[in-house]
Amino acid sequence: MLASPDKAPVLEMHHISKRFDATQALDDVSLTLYPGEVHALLGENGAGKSTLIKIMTGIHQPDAGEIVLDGQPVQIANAMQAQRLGIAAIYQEPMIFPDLSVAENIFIGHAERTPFVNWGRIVREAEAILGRLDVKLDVRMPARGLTLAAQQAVEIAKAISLQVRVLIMDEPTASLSAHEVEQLFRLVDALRRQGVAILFISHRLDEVFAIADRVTVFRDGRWISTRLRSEVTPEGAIRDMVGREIGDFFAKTPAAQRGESLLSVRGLSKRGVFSDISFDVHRGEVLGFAGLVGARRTDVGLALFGIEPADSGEIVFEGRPCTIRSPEQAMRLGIAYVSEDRRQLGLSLPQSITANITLPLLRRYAAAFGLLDFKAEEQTAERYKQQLAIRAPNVQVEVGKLSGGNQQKVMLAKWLNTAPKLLILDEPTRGIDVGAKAEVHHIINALAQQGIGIIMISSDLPEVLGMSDRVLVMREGRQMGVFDRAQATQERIMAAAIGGAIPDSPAPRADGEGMA
Amino acid sequence: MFHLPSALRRWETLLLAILAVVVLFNVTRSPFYLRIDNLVNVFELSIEKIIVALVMTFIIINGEIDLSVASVMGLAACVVARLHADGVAMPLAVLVALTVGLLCGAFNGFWIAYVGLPSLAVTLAGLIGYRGAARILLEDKSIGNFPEWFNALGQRPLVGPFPLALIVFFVMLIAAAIILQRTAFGRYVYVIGNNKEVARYAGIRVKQVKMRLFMASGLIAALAGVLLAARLGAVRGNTAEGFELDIITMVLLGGVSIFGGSGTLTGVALSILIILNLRNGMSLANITGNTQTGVIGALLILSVLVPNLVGRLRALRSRMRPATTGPTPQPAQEVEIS
Amino acid sequence: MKAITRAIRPEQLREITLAALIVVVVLFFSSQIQGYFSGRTFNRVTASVAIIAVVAVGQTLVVLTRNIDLSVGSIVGFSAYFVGTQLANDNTLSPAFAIALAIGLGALMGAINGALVAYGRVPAIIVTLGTLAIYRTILVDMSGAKTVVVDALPQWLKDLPRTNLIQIGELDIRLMFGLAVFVVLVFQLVLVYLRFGRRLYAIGSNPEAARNAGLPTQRIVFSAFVLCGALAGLAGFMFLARFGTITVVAGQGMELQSVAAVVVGGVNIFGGSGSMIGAFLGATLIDLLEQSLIRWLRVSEFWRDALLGLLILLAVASDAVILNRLRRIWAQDGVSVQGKPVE
Amino acid sequence: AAPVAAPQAPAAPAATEPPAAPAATQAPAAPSGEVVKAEPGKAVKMVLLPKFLGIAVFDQANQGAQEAHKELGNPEKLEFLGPTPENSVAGQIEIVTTAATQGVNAVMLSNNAGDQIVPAVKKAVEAGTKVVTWDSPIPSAEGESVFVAQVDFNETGKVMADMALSILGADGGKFAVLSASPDAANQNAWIAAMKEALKDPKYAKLELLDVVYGNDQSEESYKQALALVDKYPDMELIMAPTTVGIAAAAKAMTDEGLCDKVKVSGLGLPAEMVEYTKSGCAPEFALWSFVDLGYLTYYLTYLLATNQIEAKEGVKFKAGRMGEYTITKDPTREKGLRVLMGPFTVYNKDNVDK
Ligand SMILES: Nc1ncnc2c1ncn2[C@@H]1O[C@H](COP(=O)(O)OP(=O)(O)OP(=O)(O)O)[C@@H](O)[C@H]1O
Ligand SMILES: Nc1ncnc2c1ncn2[C@@H]1O[C@H](COP(=O)(O)OP(=O)(O)OP(=O)(O)O)[C@@H](O)[C@H]1O
Ligand SMILES: [Mg+2]
Ligand SMILES: [Mg+2]
Repeated sequence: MLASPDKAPVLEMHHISKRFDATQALDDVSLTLYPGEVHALLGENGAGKSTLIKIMTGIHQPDAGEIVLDGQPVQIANAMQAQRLGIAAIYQEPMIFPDLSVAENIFIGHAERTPFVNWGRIVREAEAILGRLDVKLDVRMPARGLTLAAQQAVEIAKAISLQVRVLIMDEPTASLSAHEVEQLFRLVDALRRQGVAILFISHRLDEVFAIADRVTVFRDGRWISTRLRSEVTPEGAIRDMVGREIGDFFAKTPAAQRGESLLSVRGLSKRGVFSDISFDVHRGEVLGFAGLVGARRTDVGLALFGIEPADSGEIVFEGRPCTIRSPEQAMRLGIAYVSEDRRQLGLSLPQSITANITLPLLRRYAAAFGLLDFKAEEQTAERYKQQLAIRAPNVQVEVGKLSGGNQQKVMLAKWLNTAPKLLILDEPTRGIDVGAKAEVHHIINALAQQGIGIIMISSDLPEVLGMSDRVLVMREGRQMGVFDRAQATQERIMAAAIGGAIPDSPAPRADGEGMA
Repeated sequence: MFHLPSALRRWETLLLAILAVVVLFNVTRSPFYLRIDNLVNVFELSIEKIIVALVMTFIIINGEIDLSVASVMGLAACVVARLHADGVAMPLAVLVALTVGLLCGAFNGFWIAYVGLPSLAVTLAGLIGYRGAARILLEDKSIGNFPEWFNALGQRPLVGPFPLALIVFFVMLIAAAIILQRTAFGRYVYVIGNNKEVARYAGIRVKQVKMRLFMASGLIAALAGVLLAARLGAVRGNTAEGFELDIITMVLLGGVSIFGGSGTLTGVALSILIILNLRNGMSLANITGNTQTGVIGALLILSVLVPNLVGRLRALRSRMRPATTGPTPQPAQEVEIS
Repeated sequence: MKAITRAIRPEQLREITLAALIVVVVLFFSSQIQGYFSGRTFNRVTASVAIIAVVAVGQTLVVLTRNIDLSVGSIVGFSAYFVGTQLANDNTLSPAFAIALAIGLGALMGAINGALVAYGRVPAIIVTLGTLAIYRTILVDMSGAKTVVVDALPQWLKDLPRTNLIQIGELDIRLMFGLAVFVVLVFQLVLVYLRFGRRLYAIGSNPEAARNAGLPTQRIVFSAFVLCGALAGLAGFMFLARFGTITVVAGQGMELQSVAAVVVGGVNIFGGSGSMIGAFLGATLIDLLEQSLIRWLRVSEFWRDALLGLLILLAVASDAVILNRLRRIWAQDGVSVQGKPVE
Repeated sequence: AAPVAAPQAPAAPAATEPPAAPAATQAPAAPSGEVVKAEPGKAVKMVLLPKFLGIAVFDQANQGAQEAHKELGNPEKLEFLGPTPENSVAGQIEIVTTAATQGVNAVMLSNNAGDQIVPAVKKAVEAGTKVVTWDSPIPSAEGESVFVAQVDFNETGKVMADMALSILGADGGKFAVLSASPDAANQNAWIAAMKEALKDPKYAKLELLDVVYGNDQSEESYKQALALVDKYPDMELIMAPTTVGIAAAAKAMTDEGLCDKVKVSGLGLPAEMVEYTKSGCAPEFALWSFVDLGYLTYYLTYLLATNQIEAKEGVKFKAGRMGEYTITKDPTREKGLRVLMGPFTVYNKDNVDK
């Protein structure tokens, strides 16, 4: 193997294989973790990363192979045992307890000696941990209704509150913005110095290169390479992951020409949630929404889609004033909303890819006597499977059995299929790999070219900057400004999002609408 | 094709096997079992329950429950009887009874779909309340003496040896299977049962679907109640009391998850066949009363437990195998030693 | 206002809404029924709610974990009958032994349910629908249709239902009611202050997350069923003491009664939220309605059930509506909390 | 009444019978007036069907029937089959239907399904099964051969009124009835008969306040009894014509220390009532012997099923140890025939524990 830190490895995975029905998720892979290292694991969607992790924490049992902890072979039968062995994980899909308070969510799994709950301590410590992450949450509120990012923060707090030797993070940053990511990395760094071994999975390569000591790449369930960070380049890593070269990302073709206004929002407010939001989306334009976790961007999206209608304000769509009170009504207007939370809100997990993709338009697939035309449905699903490179044996597979990224693609397909006039994307590339991300960006561009208006809510700042014609920045439910592409720099947007002074832009020409 | 999750398909195979055993047992144990009148009886004695079980399947797949069905059956029967006793023409009485059923369903549906109350609470109140309404109508009386043609509907064969209710059941079974598996509405029922929010985010009118289901449930329960009145030829305040548990049992044994989102009508149809034939077989073997319900209870548990245990055993064994023959070094050494 | 909204959560107000509903019901019937507002009404309701309250506590434990126990009625009947027979055969058996026997028997039946649900992975509704019938069948077969008669029971048991714990003016606090309240309070404390209690909520709230978080979910669910069975066994003993004449149908229908109490008491039937106090108040509300309607001269015997159904529905609905309003107020206040770092 | 032709004898006994010629052809139904003594040893399949299983009185009836079964040396088995209490109506219908399918010769039914049992009973009769009711008849009498009445239903009403008078004293008082379920045919008939009896000036001082239902459940009956006390402060007696109700009411009065004010009476099992009769809470109540009822029912049914007698008014027969009985018109049901067992035993502290 590779040159390694002088210490003995904590955890070794030898020749692990795992098969689900038709899918060989892992095929004879090996991985070694040393104390005090951050080990990044890269791979395309469905490469088997999450599966490996679930084997490490006892959720899945390997078909073959061996796990060695401190030189001793171990069987990890369940999560409880993994925790006792000092292994904890932040899973790709946050799994919170909606009825428990945030504080309890963090401490419920802790094994303690007394059978009693010390409420005062739990609240204090939860606040302290979230404080270190710089996440502001009322830890006594039930976790129900937290946005995905907030859930992710809770998951992170839960994992680091455990005194562990091996900490696994499966895409912890997927819905965090740059600010929270910075805080998280500070914590990771502290843990690394304490000698914790950290396995870090992300599709954001810049993050990987910022934090990892070593990088392992999987492809199609097989081990491809393990290298020191100094020996890897982003291009090299991508080549390992994909098996070929990939061109540029964020290839924004500037809006051909700004069409007429498609959606015009003035003074949109919802009591206790957001207030006084005003912006325009033109045909063929991509309007980015930036902000920190909890900036209420999602809530604006939900209001426009009629899930949680706003209390006051004007919405003009295609020149006609309208109130949107239900998703169904929004869909009739030609609005589509791709939720950030695919598992809870976006997909019917036990059903097939086909059933999920055709769901919003199902009535269109009804033929004679209202009977569904299964063939037509399947054709649609096949088309998107090809176009978005959804990795699945066939389109009848249950969506719940797909890898996270592939689920995200199915959800995108579901809404693309409705051929909307206005597409609201909430964290559209959450958890999808570089290749697919490029593909999604390509699709967004193409849709814009066709004259579709797009609102893109994203915590991935480079993505927002790269894709948007203009960027609206929100903070705590208020609109901090709208920046033209030319003026939107990372520093200025971050400053607006955090609420600091906005540095001068190279061409100090504020956009007409924002900055109220 | 709309594919079933593989676990479910396995479930139906199991049910089929159980059914085969039950039938085989009956055939060998009783010379009367295969007689055509007995086979008709197998269905006829529970026909109203199994009609309602079809709608209940939809409701449970949708993630809800309707405990009030038996009370609605009773109420509809009482409405028919009361009106008949008061001199109203029978067809009109039946129409009114069906309307009452529809209204009961709409009432349940309103609180569940639009106010958002848990269906268990609402229909539990309905279970008590609609039964109460039936009691108000008949008090301590028993009303019968229906016109001959009406009684004949329930008691005399209509086509071949089959009475009307049995024909209604088969027509409804086919219709229900088509609606559930082949129409958009059926797909919505599943999606909402899986995750109501996902359905709402996809623009499905969740409230409307739920409302329709409960209205259908009320209507069909009322129809079943009327058929029951025709079969029994007399109605009392407690007609159909306690049927809800039998109906729900049939649906659950059919593999429908109580949490919603999964299950098929094939499964429910098989489970109906199992329960009815088992009942009949036991009756023919002079096993009645609590023992009968006890055996069905045990079957209910075993039919889930045994496949679970077998599955776990198999999983355990397949995990052992690679450990002894896999590429890990220890077993190789063992081979050398031996 | 904000001070209030920060200090308590709307869910914690649920009990207060229920209590308010009870007050409304009492006030209404006071205006309708002569001599209603008296110690006697209190005594009637407390004496009759005691048994179902104990069953509802057990049911709540199970429901919190997203399960259900429909066999409680059969367990109540079984333990009442079995303990009754033992006491009738041997009048010298000690009270402690009788109670322990009832609880132990209940726990055993609960353990069977729990093992099938937690370790056999059979859905709770299927298991307990089955054991509902099976326990009753065993009872019927065992009994040979004999009835436990009051005459054969020891004197201490016959005296039990009329024993007062304390008497405040007209109000009798009966020993059995005291026992029920004690059980409710103990388990309320368990739910709030014991890790076991919190874990019940966690499992019901998100079973998959509970497994991933390394909680011993199987053991906890199993324990919930054992406790539920044990409490049903205790209720069986109380049933025996109160009714004396025990036939094989004893306790029948208690499964639905306890589920009704739990649901009206605001325990989420899909697990994760609710409280013992709530379930207790739910049981009380239903019993109060029932008894008041029986005494209300204006409604005939035959109107009672129809009204009872309607009133239960209204109780659940007004509870839900009030709670929703509260939640909205909280949500709107919540925004001011946000932004500022919390301490 | 159902016209049952004599020669239409069931095949089963003929086939299983010893060389002696089948009963049907050998002994045509006796002419009325002559007391028929049962000829033993004939094979007839019979089912005793109670309202439901698990209740003492029905088991006592079964004892009596088994006793008669042994006496008569019927080589077939006497089946005691019943539904569960919560599924009584559907269960009874199912058992009657299945019995007909199996070619059972006679069903002895304590009907709990009212007239809803009629279609099933008629089908059974068509298939050659005799249906005799006991304890609780088929209200319309359709399909039923004869009803074996434990006591005269009108007399039950009078007995209850008498007990009320004897407990409340000559100056009378107010009382209420705690019945089983609103659907119980026999209870309803008794209550109706009692109301009728109360019209007699002898009972002028008795006032019936209310009829409530405890559904034969201890819990509910107990609650209802107490509610009656609260509802009618000047009520002095609860009359419960059901064994479950009377015991629950007596227990409730005892527990609440109300025995001095409110007495309990009705129909009860001595074993369940000893305590309360001795304490003076339930000074008087009545019942008949269910063992005898089962015994008598068996004799009658055996005779009918073997065609030794016909179900006709005026037919006389001897029922073993119980002596002679006559089939008469049922005064409480227009088309019905009955055999009256009687009499009541009224229990008080002198005879309750014997
Ligand atoms: N429970 C399951 N049942 C069947 N197939 C599964 C299951 N879980 C995962 N798979 C399959 O195993 C393969 C590997 O999935 P895994 O989740 O490990 O991918 P991943 O590398 O984490 O991808 P992503 O980056 O999209 O999260 C996928 O093809 C997936 O469809
Ligand atoms: N202090 C808090 N306490 C509890 N919940 C909070 C708090 N702050 C925010 N939340 C939750 O987080 C959500 C933040 O709003 P919203 O989802 O619109 O923001 P967002 O900018 O999309 O954030 P995200 O990046 O998290 O998706 C709210 O719906 C709320 O439920
Ligand atoms: Mg993954
Ligand atoms: Mg968001």
